[in-house]
Amino acid sequence: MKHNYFTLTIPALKENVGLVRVLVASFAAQKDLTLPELDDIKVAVSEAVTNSIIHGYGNNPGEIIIKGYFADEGLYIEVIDFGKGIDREKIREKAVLDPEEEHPGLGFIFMQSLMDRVEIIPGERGTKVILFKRILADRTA
Amino acid sequence: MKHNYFTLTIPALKENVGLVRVLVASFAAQKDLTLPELDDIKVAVSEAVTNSIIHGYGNNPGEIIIKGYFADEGLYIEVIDFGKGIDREKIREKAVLDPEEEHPGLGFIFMQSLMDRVEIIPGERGTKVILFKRILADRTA
Amino acid sequence: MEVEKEVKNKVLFVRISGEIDLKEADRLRREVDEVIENYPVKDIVFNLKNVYFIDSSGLGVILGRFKKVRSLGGRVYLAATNEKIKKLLELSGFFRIMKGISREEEVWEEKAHEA
Amino acid sequence: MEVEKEVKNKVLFVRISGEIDLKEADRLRREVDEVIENYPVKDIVFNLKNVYFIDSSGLGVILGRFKKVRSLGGRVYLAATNEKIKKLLELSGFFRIMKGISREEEVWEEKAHEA
Ligand SMILES: Nc1ncnc2c1ncn2[C@@H]1O[C@H](COP(=O)(O)OP(=O)(O)O)[C@@H](O)[C@H]1O
Ligand SMILES: Nc1ncnc2c1ncn2[C@@H]1O[C@H](COP(=O)(O)OP(=O)(O)O)[C@@H](O)[C@H]1O
Repeated sequence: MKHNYFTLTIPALKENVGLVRVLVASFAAQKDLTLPELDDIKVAVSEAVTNSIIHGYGNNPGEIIIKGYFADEGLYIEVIDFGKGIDREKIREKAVLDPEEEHPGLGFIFMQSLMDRVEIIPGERGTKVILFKRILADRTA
Repeated sequence: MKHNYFTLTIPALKENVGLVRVLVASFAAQKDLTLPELDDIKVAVSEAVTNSIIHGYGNNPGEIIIKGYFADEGLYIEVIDFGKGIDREKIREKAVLDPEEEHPGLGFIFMQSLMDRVEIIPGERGTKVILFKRILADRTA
Repeated sequence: MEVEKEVKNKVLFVRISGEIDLKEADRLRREVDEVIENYPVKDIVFNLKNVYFIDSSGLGVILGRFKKVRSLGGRVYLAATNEKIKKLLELSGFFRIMKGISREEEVWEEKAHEA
Repeated sequence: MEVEKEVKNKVLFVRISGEIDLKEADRLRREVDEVIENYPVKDIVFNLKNVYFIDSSGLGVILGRFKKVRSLGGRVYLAATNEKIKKLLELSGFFRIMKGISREEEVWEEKAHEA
């Protein structure tokens, strides 16, 4: 397969989380990933997009860009918003079992557990989260 | 539902025709369309993207942009390429039953039969095809 | 997402099917809270057997309901058999504070043990 | 797309399941032509009952095969029962030049009539 990629721009609306999941899953499925691997990717992407909507934009209007590409023997997914920006301190300081409100900090826990690498890049405005899932070499054909 | 839309950019690769179908179908499914209507949209979009790949770019590398949005009580899908451009004369001059090669001019016949409106806009470089499917007013809620 | 609710012996059974993400979380919360506020509910059983997608938005709703009933001495049971859902319940630490069961009926045995 | 081929009495049965779009069209063409070139084939039956998506790329392959066998006096039969596939075969005018059947076996009756 030639070098493939996509760039998707959507407004930060709740109903688009599912839309992104569907696109990312069919893009990822162009490579030979197992169903559990595809499920992991869907959850991780869902978390990143949900964060952009509720934290980045605080449920206010805004745009989210999702990019996908195959490189370094794996799949990269970038989720970019132009919202209020991320406060690194807030990540993981929350304890899962003593949740403050209904956002117990599970988002990054899931992203980190389900993907092979997660990078959080605070932008000049907003946030970029890069998710990477390795695709075993003998299955990239 | 708030005003929703998407913009997708992909390389002109055969394996992306299916990717676009999946995205457009889940986007359209945010409104209350029947399954046959969703099937019509999938075929029409498939035709437009296929044309960009084989005619617009002649199977050479290039980028395709697909936009979707709800307006005028219906769904708009735009398929844009920056390829060799369309020769309006070529459309429909071909007869279906005496096909030259294996492209018997079914693409625009399908788009026109399955959608409520099809516009072909030759660009400065490349082609834009706009597909419109009406969504019955009492089902847009 | 489809939600079915039933109260038996102060146990609220919440049977969910489909996807639970950000789009569905508000409705799930509202539907469950409405029952908790209007009926005598002590414990909750979330039946997730027909859920094929859940993320932290959906789990957040469950965790919020856990806190509500816990403050009144109640418990939350999670009926899940699907491996991918169980993996997330494991990762989130939910199985440390809520009891995993494989069939709804197990809740009665569990309660008998506790008593 | 999955393709199964069988030749019986000079009739090639091509049973396709899945999606036939641009990505799959080349392979379908190759698979059918390989049989046509290597076995005594007069007519072709395309069984599209398990096809859930087809567009002009897939139909183009069928039309090309039609032209091939027609030049040798052969015919093409289309076994399709799915309404959405039949709608496209109708729109494309295929049913005017190829014979629609609902079960593969009907091809023998059709041929008996012709004879
Ligand atoms: N896109 C974002 N923009 C701004 N802040 C973010 C973004 N993503 C995450 N955060 C911050 O990081 C924290 C942890 O996120 P996460 O692990 O997903 O847990 P939760 O969403 O449950 O709080 C959030 O509470 C928020 O403060
Ligand atoms: N995106 C495009 N760029 C350039 N030419 C195009 C494009 N789309 C269609 N065409 C022209 O219009 C003709 C008719 O297209 P279509 O009805 O889809 O039939 P077919 O693809 O079978 O030829 C094509 O043969 C081609 O010459």
